[in-house]
Amino acid sequence: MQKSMTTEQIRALIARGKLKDRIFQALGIVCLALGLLVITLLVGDMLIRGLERLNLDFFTNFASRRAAQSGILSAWVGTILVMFVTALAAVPLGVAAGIYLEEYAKRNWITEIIEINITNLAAVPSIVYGLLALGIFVYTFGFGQSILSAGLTLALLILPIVIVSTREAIRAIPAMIREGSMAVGATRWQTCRYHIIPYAMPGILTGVIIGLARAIGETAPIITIGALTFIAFLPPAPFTVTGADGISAGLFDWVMSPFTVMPIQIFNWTSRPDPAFEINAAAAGFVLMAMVLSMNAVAIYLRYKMRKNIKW
Amino acid sequence: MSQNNISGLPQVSDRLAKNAMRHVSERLIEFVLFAAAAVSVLTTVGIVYVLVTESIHFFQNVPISDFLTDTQWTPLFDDAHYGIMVLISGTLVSSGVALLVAIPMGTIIAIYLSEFANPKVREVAKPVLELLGGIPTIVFGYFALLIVTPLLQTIFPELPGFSLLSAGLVMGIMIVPYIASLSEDAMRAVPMSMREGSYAMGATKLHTAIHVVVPAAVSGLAASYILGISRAVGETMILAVAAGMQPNLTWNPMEPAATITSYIVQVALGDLPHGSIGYQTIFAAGLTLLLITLAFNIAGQWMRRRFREAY
Amino acid sequence: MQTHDQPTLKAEARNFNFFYGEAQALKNINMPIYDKKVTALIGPSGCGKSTYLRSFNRMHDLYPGNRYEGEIRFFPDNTNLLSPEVDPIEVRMRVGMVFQKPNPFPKTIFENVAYGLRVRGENNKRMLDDKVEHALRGAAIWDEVKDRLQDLAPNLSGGQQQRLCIARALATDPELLLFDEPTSALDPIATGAIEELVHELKKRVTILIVTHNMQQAARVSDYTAYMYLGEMIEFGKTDEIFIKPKEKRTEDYITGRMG
Amino acid sequence: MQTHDQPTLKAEARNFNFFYGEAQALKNINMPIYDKKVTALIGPSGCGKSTYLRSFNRMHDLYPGNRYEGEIRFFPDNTNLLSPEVDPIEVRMRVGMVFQKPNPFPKTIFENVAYGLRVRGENNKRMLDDKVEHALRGAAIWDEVKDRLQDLAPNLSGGQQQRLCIARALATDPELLLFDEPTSALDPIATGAIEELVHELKKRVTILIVTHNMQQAARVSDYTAYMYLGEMIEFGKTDEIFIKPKEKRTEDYITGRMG
Amino acid sequence: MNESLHVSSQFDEDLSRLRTHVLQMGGLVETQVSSAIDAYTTGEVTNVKTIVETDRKVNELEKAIDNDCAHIIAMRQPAASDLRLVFGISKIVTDLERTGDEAKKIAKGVRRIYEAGHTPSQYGVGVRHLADAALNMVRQSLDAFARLDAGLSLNVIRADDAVDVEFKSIIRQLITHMMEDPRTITVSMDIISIARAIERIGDHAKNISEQVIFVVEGRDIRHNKEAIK
Amino acid sequence: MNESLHVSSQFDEDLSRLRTHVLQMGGLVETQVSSAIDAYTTGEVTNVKTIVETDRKVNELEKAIDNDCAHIIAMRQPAASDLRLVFGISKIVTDLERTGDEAKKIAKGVRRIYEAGHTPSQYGVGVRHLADAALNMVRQSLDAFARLDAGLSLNVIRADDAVDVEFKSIIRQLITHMMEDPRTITVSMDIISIARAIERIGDHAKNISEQVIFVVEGRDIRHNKEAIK
Amino acid sequence: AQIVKIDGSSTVYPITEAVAEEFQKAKKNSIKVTVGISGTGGGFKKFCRDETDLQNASRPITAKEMADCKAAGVDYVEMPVAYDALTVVINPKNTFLKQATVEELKKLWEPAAQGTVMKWSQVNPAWPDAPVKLFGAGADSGTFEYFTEAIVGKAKSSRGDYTASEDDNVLVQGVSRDVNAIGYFGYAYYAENMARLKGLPIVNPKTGKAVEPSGANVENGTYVPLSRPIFVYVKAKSLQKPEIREFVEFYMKNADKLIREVKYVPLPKAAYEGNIKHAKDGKIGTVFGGKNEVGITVEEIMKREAKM
Repeated sequence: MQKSMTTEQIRALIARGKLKDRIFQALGIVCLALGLLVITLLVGDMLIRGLERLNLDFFTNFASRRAAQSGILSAWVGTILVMFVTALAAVPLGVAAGIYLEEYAKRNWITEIIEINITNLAAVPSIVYGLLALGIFVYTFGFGQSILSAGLTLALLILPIVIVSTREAIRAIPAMIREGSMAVGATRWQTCRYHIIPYAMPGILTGVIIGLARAIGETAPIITIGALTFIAFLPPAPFTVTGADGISAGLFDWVMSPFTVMPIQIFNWTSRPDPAFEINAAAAGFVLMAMVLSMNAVAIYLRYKMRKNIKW
Repeated sequence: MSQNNISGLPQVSDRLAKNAMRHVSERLIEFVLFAAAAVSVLTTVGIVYVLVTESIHFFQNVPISDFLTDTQWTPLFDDAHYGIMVLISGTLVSSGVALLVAIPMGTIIAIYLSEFANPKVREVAKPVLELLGGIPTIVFGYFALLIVTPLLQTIFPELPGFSLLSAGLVMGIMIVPYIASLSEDAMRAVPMSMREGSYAMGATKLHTAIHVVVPAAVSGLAASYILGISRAVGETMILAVAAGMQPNLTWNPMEPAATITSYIVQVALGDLPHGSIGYQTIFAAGLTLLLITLAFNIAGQWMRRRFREAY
Repeated sequence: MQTHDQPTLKAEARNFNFFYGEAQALKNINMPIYDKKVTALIGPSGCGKSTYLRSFNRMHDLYPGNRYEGEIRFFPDNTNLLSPEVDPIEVRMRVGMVFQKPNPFPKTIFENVAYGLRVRGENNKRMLDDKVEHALRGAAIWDEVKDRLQDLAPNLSGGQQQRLCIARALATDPELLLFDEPTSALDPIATGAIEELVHELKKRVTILIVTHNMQQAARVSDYTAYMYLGEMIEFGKTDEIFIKPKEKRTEDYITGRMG
Repeated sequence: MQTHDQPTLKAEARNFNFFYGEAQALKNINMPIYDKKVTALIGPSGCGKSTYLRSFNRMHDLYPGNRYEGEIRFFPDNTNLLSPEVDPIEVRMRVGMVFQKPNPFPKTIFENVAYGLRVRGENNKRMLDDKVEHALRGAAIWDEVKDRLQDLAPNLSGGQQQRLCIARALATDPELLLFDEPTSALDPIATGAIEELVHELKKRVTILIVTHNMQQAARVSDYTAYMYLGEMIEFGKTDEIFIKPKEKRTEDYITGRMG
Repeated sequence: MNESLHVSSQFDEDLSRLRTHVLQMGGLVETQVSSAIDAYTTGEVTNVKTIVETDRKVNELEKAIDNDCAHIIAMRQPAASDLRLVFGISKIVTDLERTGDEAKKIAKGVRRIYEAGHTPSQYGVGVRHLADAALNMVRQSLDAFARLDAGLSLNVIRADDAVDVEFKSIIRQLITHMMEDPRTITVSMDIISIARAIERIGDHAKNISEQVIFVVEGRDIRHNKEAIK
Repeated sequence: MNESLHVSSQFDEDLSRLRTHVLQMGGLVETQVSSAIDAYTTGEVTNVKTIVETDRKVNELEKAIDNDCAHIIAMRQPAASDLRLVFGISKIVTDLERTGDEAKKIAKGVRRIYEAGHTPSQYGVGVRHLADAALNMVRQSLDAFARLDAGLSLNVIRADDAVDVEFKSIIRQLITHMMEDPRTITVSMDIISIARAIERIGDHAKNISEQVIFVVEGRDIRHNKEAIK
Repeated sequence: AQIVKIDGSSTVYPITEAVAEEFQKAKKNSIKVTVGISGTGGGFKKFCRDETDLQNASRPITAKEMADCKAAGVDYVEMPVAYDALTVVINPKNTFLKQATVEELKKLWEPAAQGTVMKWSQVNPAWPDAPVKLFGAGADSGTFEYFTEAIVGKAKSSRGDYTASEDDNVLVQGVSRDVNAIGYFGYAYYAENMARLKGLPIVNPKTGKAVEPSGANVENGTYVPLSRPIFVYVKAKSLQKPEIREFVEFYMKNADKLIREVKYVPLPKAAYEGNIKHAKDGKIGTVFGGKNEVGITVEEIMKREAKM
């Protein structure tokens, strides 16, 4: 080749190649900047518009028909409680399912069905989950428009994410770790308990948090279960006396309580006739973004922290 | 366990025979784990059950042929038409616009981050970009309506206030992080040795990226595109806000139109009497949506199997 | 060079066959394993030597579709390790294994070694301390790690990791120790240390080792078996295999005449 | 045994130093590379032999924080490969490399070999066909793949993949070919084939090979350099290094006396 | 023996070159021996010079072959038959070289005898026969090596006993001669040393044959009368 | 030479056992030679029996050592000094064994002489001196091997020339003797063969020393007069 | 805990929400009130399943819903609570539209107009030859149903090629940005966005006078046919619970003030008193017989109820 090409030709070729490199790099930066610009625009816009509402009262007030007095107390509490239920349901289920599929399942048609099913579930639009939840949780199980219904709905929604990330985390564990454990006489479950689960934890946690971060902003399925609701109270805390009847709440009464969550509150405010509510919506949007951001940050931190301790 | 036996000569039965207790408990654990895995199947069964039972009622009243061939979608009007193609066209056009934005942009960003960018830039840019995915889509909807549409109108004065184009564009922006992030993961999973092999041949970064890294990561890219597609097809709020909700059989992104999801949410919020055919349409539409995403997903799985990574 | 006293049997494969699904991977293998000796399995890739090795601790039971036929007798109790009545977990408690790549758990050095004991329900701190130290000494790594037992095992060097894995296997006093190409991921110096250790270990335990480095088999083993396409072509004392093998196929392999 | 005619220089390291950030990885290396000869680099893990090898095609330029000092002269044009004026891409077009693990691109066999030619802008089908066949023949794999040039390269066996990678490097007629432990991922039989190929290749091209298998260095090379802790301890004809090395450190390494 | 090819063609080349060199050396030595015997009969003193010159070549070949053996061991880690071949060759060359030395001694003895105006055939009639037997042993041992023929080797080993017996009878005969006619002592002494050299050549041929058996069968039959029966 | 330990202690053990065996064999051979010389002087015929019996041990050791050498090459792939040591030893044992054979020949000759009622010292006065010189060469060559001392080896090699010269003069002297007194021919012949054996012992000692130099320095100085100057 | 569960129409929601907020404040949160937005239809579904206590409705209960309630044994008290006025809005920059008649609107919105009536001039030659941009309520909303019935003359009979949204703010955005736009939605949205929109006076078919959309005009009954009453339905069984009774009383007593606050048009005082009385008397059932009626006045309703 070098016989047929002079050094000058080769150098010209290289120069052309490097120019293309630079052009592409510029293109990449532009695209990235565009994406970042949109974020900055959105977040900045929400922050600027919502800034006047971002005070302590905003967090401690219930929703009100008066924009200026309206707060997100019931919304953020509801969001946290719903997320709690979601995590509580999705994590054990998802992790257990992931472990089953990676560690126990035999290659047969049942496993095949479960696997195809999970990949398909991951692609099912969230609004369809809403329809499911309406039929199953709200009516068939009679949970009503409760924290439980919403939590379980979102749990089902993120279940594929948790399962997939669990499986990926498990798959990243070298087979030889598993064999190493079995070779000293551990049972399958001992291997899972002492090794697979702990080592997959960073991956699982990351997946869970990413799932929760997705769930936290979901509006459509919660609307479908009928939770677009004015709520100006908090779910009963366990063992506190609520209401006039003097009966104290049970440990789990709150799960059956009506609730509202952040995206619903935002949706509610954006559809108000009074434009003043748009400020509230912007402020709440910013708070929601901050929640998502901090969850992502926690995920990144956890991943970093726990990966540091695990290597092979 | 057999501590006591070590001194004496071990009996065969003691030392090697099956431990019944352990056997049973292991089986029990396996069953519990299996049950957890089965939940996902139950979910699907539930979804299909809910959608199909309601849809059956619907199709008792509306012939499937009408459903598939009618060119109007006015189930709630006095003169009701049930042409799902209207909603499908809106869904596909908006998704198409979104993907035309998201796939090139996401892929370019992924290549840039994985092959060109300084690691520090990548460390910062990726999580921030992923934040885009965390923005409630209703916010995106207003972004499309209030910012993008007027912007577009300066370029295309013909553009109406609501259009698939602006909703699709914003939806594309929203999907970019998913595609960029997953594609970047897939590209970074390509072993360094593969890149070194290319560089060692005298290839430039771009040549290496396009001719080696991308083909090597193709199944990961396909997966990210599929996820992007299902996100686009399933996206609700942006379209509900910005696309105009006008059941309009059109393939022109410059027009307003309704999509399956926006129709469902519209009905879910509405005053429609339950048990009516109108009410059942949302289940028929939901079923259609499910089938569409299923089709894409199966295509994606086929593609992934076809181009499995082999490094 | 080798001591040629008459050895006693520790295990013996009798008409042993192994199937991956429909495919027969091992064909009618008969072979003794002598007590407190090192037996090496050699042969080209895919000859079934690892498959054979992994039958001794029923590792194949972990994956579906595998099937054993025939017997692997284990002495002195003369149990057939492959019998369905025999619990693979119990087998693995008596037959330790060291893998191709060092595979320490991402835990502390101490916990790595203690793992096998904990799996058996041993939690007495004093007992664990004793056994861990003993195992680490046995694996000739005690001096290097005694002051850092709480460090994470993956921070050790490759050679140290592999010795740690040996200690882990030793901690439960196995009667037979399987080595599956234990040095293929190590550099020559670490390899030398492991080979040296194998030589020490045979005072305590019977060793079966797969290696695709023929010279390694020559260096460490008392007996060598040459396998090819799932068959045991020749078994004999290592010096005989390497200086005057009986079978032409063995000779061809040993002298580098296969291609 | 070796032919001892006076060789000509193909390259030469002169007072070569290499730094990873602050850490000096290679210290003042002076070494000739003779034309159409095989030169082996041996030494314990971490001695810097791979680092040295990868300096010849400026592979270190791909990662930030690396720094060269001194020269690597390339003949007959007497260019300093490390000079900032010299484009690393141009260096890599003249210096081919084969890696530790076979790393075929996920493309067809044909496209793998044609890759370097395409990088140079060659798109003439006839020309590509010719050169690809020639390279595949040169890498002794033509007969095995000639009927399946459109198959995906990753479907080949490990040994075939490595020979394909050699063909890929050969296709662009490099003047110097670097091998970075090319057989460490292969079984003995594939290894033998690669070693045989190296022996054939030196008729066409100068070869620099890193190996951590000393015997391999003995088998394939004309010259051997022993490196230790970033220094070049001894360079000489391979037979001399292996039968009577001058330096005690070389002797200790060669005879397995380092621990 | 193993005739398959090695994966490494260079190894094959090395080994075949080694064997060629040994055969070449064997050929030279055989020539030396037969020339020396011819000279003994014919008195061709020019042959003697050639024999001495050939010895230098033989010496060089010995060193080269030993060098090659060491190289093969260092570079190719031979095992089994390859190892036995290399190892056996390193022993065989020593014996070959010494056979050459003995041939040189014969030649020198012959030269002394002829230069002193004698004809050796006058004195030791059996020497010629002994020499033919020994030469035959050398030839056969080299043949056995070339063909790696253990059976032929055994023949050579067995033949050595006859040579030894014959040698002793020649010595006795010569001693008688000397005692009968002390003037022949000088010549007889030369003839004796020639006969002794011939006997030694037989010994070396036997040694070579023993090594061939080791190469072929891996058995070391030296100092083992049982093994050759 | 390299005194560091190998990573593989077994290799160290193998090598040190090998060297011990060689030294042990050397000790036996040295005893054989000195006993034979003693017998020559004193006529102790019992010694002769011991020498012949010792030879069997020496032969066994030769085979064992060769066996070990082959094992080390097959099992441990020695290189550099290790390789030279093993390779050299395989050559050295051949010479040692043959030295033992020569000692046996001496002993048998001595027995014949004494059994015939002669005292060898009557005839060959120089033989004793020659024998001491040769014995010294054997001792020194073994010393040189034990200490891997190339300098000492060179001394041995140089000493061989003197032994050769002395041997020739002894032969001449004995021939004269025989011619003067043909009755002494039988005894002289035995003495000549003893002297020749001694001369050969010197040759073997020289060969051993050449191998020691190869082991230590990697130089092959055989057939090279220049190298020993 | 004591919870008052309310669900239903998004139109009635602002009123009920305001009541709920004040009620909880007055009760110091000892009684909890939830107000959902499931739409009138969705709300009735729950109401007739015996899941909610009160139902917000922007239209009277339908026959199907009556049957469902009956099947579930749910009895209810019907209470009109306010007027909702639909407002037809145009862009403030629109200079040619001063008023419109029902006929003109019908021409613009009837199904036959779909795809044909695309320009203003096609409706009224006096209007310019500019394209019409239509915005309206989603097809499943009570607003849509009401508008079509009032203008086109047949419920749910409308052209389909207009931008429909459940979120009225979206419509506000649409109309406020397009000079050729015309749209309709609830009065409250207009009231809050008067700066960006212009309310189109509608010619009263009876008087022939153009009447502006305003609280006063609704209240005095001249803004026809686009004003209508909206309702809450209270479950009879729930009325036995003191907290529900308290809530209903609180609702009716504070309705006037709170309804004005959220920009709806309150009913005459008597109507609220009537509602309280009906609650006490347990007057169950509907006065509409399962179908909607356009242009019905509160007086008419009260008259009918008195007859029950």
